Amino acid sequence: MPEITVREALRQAMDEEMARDDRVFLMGEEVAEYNGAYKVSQGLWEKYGDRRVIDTPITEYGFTGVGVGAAMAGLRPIIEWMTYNFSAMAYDQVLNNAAKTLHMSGGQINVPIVFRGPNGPAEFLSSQHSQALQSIYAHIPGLKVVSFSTAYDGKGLLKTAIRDDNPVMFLECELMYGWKDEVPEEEYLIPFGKADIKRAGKDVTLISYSKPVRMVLQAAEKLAEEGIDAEVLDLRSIRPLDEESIYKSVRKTNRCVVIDESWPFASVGSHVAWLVSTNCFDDLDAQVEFISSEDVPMPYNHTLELAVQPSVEKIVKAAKKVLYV
Amino acid sequence: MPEITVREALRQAMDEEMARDDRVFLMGEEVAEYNGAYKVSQGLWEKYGDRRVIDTPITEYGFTGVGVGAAMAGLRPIIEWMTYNFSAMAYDQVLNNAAKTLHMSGGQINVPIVFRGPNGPAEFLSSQHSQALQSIYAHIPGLKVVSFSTAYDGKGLLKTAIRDDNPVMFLECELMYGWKDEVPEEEYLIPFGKADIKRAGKDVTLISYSKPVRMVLQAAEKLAEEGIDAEVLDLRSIRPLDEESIYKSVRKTNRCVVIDESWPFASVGSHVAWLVSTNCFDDLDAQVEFISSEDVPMPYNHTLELAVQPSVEKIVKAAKKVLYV
Amino acid sequence: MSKKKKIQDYSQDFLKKLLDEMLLCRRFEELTGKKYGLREIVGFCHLYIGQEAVTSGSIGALDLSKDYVLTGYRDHAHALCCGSSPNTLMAELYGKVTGCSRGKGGSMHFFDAKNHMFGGNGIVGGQIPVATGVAFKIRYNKEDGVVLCYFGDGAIHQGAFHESLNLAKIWQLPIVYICENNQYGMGTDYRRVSSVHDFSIMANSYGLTGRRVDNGMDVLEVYEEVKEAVELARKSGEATLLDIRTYRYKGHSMSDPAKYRTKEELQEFKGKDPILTLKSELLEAKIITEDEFKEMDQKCKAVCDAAVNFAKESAEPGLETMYEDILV
Amino acid sequence: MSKKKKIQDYSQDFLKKLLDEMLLCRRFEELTGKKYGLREIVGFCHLYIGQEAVTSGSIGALDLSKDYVLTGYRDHAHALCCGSSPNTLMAELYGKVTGCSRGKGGSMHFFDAKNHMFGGNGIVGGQIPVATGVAFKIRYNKEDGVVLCYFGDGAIHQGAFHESLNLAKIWQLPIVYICENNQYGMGTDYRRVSSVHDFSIMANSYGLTGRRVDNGMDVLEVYEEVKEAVELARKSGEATLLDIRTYRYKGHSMSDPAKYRTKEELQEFKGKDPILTLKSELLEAKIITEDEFKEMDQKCKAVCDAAVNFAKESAEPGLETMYEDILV
Ligand SMILES: Cc1ncc(C[n+]2csc(CCOP(=O)(O)OP(=O)(O)O)c2C)c(N)n1
Ligand SMILES: Cc1ncc(C[n+]2csc(CCOP(=O)(O)OP(=O)(O)O)c2C)c(N)n1
Ligand SMILES: [Mg+2]
Ligand SMILES: [Mg+2]
Repeated sequence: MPEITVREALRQAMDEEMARDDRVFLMGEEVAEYNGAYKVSQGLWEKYGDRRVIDTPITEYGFTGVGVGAAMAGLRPIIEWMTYNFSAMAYDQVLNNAAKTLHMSGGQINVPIVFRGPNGPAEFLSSQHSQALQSIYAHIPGLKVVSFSTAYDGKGLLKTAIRDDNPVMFLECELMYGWKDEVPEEEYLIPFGKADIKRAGKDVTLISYSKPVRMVLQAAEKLAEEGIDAEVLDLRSIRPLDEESIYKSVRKTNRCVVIDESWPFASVGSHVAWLVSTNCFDDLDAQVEFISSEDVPMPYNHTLELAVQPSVEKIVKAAKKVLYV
Repeated sequence: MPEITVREALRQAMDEEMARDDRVFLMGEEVAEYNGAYKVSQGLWEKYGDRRVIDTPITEYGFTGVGVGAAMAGLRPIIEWMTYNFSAMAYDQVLNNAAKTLHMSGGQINVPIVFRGPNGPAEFLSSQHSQALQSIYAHIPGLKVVSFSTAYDGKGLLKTAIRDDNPVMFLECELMYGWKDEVPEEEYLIPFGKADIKRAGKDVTLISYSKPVRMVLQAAEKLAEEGIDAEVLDLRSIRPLDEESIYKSVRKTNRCVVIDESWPFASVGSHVAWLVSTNCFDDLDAQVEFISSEDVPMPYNHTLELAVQPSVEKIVKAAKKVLYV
Repeated sequence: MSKKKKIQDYSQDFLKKLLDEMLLCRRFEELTGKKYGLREIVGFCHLYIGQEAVTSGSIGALDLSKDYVLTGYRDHAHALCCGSSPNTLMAELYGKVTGCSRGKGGSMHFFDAKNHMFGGNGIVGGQIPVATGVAFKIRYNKEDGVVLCYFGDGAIHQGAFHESLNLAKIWQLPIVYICENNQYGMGTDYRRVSSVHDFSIMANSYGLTGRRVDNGMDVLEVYEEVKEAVELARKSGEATLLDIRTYRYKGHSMSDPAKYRTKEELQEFKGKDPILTLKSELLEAKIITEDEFKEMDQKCKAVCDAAVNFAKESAEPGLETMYEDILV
Repeated sequence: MSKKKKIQDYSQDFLKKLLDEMLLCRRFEELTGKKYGLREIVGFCHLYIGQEAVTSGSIGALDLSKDYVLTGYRDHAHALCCGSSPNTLMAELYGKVTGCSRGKGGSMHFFDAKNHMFGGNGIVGGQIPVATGVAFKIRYNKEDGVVLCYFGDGAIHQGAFHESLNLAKIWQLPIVYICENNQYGMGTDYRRVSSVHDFSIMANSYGLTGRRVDNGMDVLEVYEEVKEAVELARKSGEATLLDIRTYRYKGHSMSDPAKYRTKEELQEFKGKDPILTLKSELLEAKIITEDEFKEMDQKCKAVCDAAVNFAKESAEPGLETMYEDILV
């Protein structure tokens, strides 16, 4: 199987879905002529032209709302936010229109739209440009929220997102665009609501999603050197959440650490940690540990920037804590 | 002590602070000539005039940003959002400017501002107008987030908020404006970061904040009829959170139910439930239960609307569950 | 300058339809107000009484087999003019499962997808980009339709308006932006919060045509202005901004005593009542008789009474519907 | 029509200060670019090279004891012109604790409260209401100051712009909105995303004066236009919108090869270089000599080299500072 980058995998997903369905189009800042700020849409404008790959002015509120309206009327927009940081400008459109139109119309009008773009810290970007904002979207009923940690998953999940009849928040990461792994040439889809065991183990369950999964796998290797056999669960989709797989794993290992690069308070991570705590109450041999980013805006200085985020060391330490070693 | 309404208590707080400090002003839609959509600012425009009580056009993003700029330059704005639902238009200004300017400027420029308005469901307003949005604000470092459940607390906390040198999200509730309780005539302040035991008890800790506290107290009375002695903890400030008082109570009762009228996922409530679960792991005799609103947009139909929200019955049932009765 | 033609130049059926429709809107809302007073209808409820010429005149210029309507929360007349059944609308106000939005939306969220009425939005200004997106779909699919996007004099200051008009221009979207300038945003006289008092000039910032329609109380004035704008949009994909002057007789919502305006002002506009204006024109031109008008009115009232009966007799949504209509 | 006076009508000190300041900005950023290439400076870094006439000409019209400056992420020159120490700015780029923002902000978040430079904002358009709020404070306190609010040709489409200008008008706020129209928003030619190509006409929507400044490469043209606007704001609290035509020689940020524009276009603007233009005017008017210019340049370079040394020798922020500057 060919190894391709996450960037290429996402591009393929969009390309294939655009070829398959004329209603699918891509809209956002610099997605067309510039080939995307992070080159995820490379070549799509050349292939599909102005009608289907559309550069916008810098008006997140406006073009997000345009996407919602187009979706209500039967198109299937992919809206790229240059980064999720800028989606804060459009939060109202997601909260009050994308997520609620089906409900407010009593089921008459659905909103098949994908919002995508890099989310979470990259490097050296300071506090306005380094935010993992999934929690403020995962909070909202009426949305689906999806992440991935490999090119393979990214492609399969993005295709599913584009075919989904609901609004989907699709979370990418700038630092992952260059990551590579095997992606088959044949078409495949990955269903939402299925977590993936990225490493099987029996001693402790490490739950994560998105970019941190790679770091969690490294931590698992470190733990293996010390004879600790960690299971690494990649949630992939956050809404819907695969609670069954989570509990199954924890009921096997009886120990759990959740790792999330967002801020801790009212986060996806603390929510999952809570779900495990309450639903596996009788199975847990230790409290659930939770590694998030520190509860601070991101500093520019790189030493601080790294210290703020989850790390292999922090994960190893937390795993040992729940194993009482 | 005179009994006054929450509405009057909040008005008094603003009035006293405006009288005390010329830098304090109130800005928002209909706050001046109309005396406030919910009449919280009744009489303030007449007393303080156009300079200090300011009607805005319907431009939440713009006047929220104006508030931030004015605060950066040394004023102490109170920004009223007609309801928190509309604050979604201004989310970027709160996230990226109010909460981050102190950090981005390396401590040079602080932002002493209060954002206030009704939050959470009222009645019959359907899904865009009935949202409890505290979780998307509590997620953000750099903010303080405060709620109250009595006129007494509301007044004391709002005065503290206005004197605070940081951005404070102050959460009110439309249905509470008419509630009454005793408020002294003498000046008092209530510090942030202190939860309040609204009912002492020994069998189970019921943790809540904002409007649901009254319902939780009713549930505690119901439980008392059955011989169960519940302690009711009103968090009041969410950021900073009084973890000490929470754990102290749970370590006494060994049982805990958290009640929050927001959606469940990645919420203040599930975060608190997680904190209790992990920090009181060895003290808990049962899993922590969490009563939130259902994970759905709010329907207009009143029967459904009530069924969506926490209720005395749901709280009683959860308390009994953690008591295994 | 009035674009209105002589009354004889319109088809009689068309004129009668306009009158009938405005009457239906008026009676529907009067009854709504009455039932609200009895607490049979609840929540935020924004009546359109007085503004009927705007919806009837503008939607009268559409072909709803291909055109679309989107508006804010003051949406009863828009749905009625799109042809929604009074029964399902009234049932929605009563929160019944037979309501257009299954009792989930209430007054602010009337939707009728089949009749191309796409809501019913509660966030001031929020519908402007959404409507622009519906126009985007029309252009994308090379269809022939046009979108009417309604918003208030209060909403025009939202950034959403500015962003949308720019997008409509650069992408040549077939849409007409209709500012229903009833002169108050809640309790605020638009002159208190607006830099300019003729919003039509704002179109210049987007290279679009803007027109002020001074007598938005006259349904035929509105019709001609909107027709011209709709034709332009249909033909060339060029948007228009219309600042239509109108007036709401009632308060902003049911809880507003409307103390911020004078009785004289209200009387002045009631003197230009859209229904009475058209009625007297039709009487004068002998297109209808007083008796025919009465009959028309009786029929409208009967339709509304029947709608209330339908609503009252309809079932409440079952508890299980709480989890429906959230995801497809 | 040029408002620029004859060169002899300006004070020599003032002219030299402008030249010196533009040179300092240029050398500072050239060195920044070099150090970026060596990965000593990292992150998003947006150079201002080519646009120096805009900051020097505009901030040259201010009295920073009472006036204020707010801008976006392309903020190096703004801070330098406000009088921030090159040492602390360079240290900020190096992420050091001696940086103006203690190493927390980096290139996009220069702040210098004492010199009334209020950032340094990374969200396109986000600073426009904030700057409007600083002007609100001036009016509230009945002070005499004026705010300069800078943003790009890309930012003008954000709703934030529209909302802010309306507020500035209805509240009579002393502010000058300066669109630094360098003709590209990232890779997008402004004409591709703009309904109108002369943004100054947008002021009409808010009853404000707008002016286009065609030669924004000429520091004295900019100075005169901004001075007039500042005086108007100071005197009458009336805001102005200026669309100042300028050009950035480098890509949008360090990672942008700027393939979306022609070499010829770049050359054309380099031919109007603000520093060379003023230099040759001063040479011609015998206000400076070639040697004096060289000396000035050497001094600017030395200041920038010293700033790099200062930055390199400064300490990194300690880990404990992570929890500082979050709440007061
Ligand atoms: C974003 C937002 N802000 C505030 C409100 C509260 N609100 C509802 S209607 C209204 C007034 C709108 O006035 P206008 O646009 O003139 O429309 P009209 O009611 O006159 O039809 C306000 C402030 C809201 N619903 N949404
Ligand atoms: C709200 C928001 N959207 C997108 C971006 C990404 N971005 C940064 S700069 C830029 C282009 C801005 O162009 P312009 O306003 O012309 O300013 P210039 O860079 O030319 O000075 C974009 C799209 C951002 N920082 N903020
Ligand atoms: Mg109005
Ligand atoms: Mg530009």
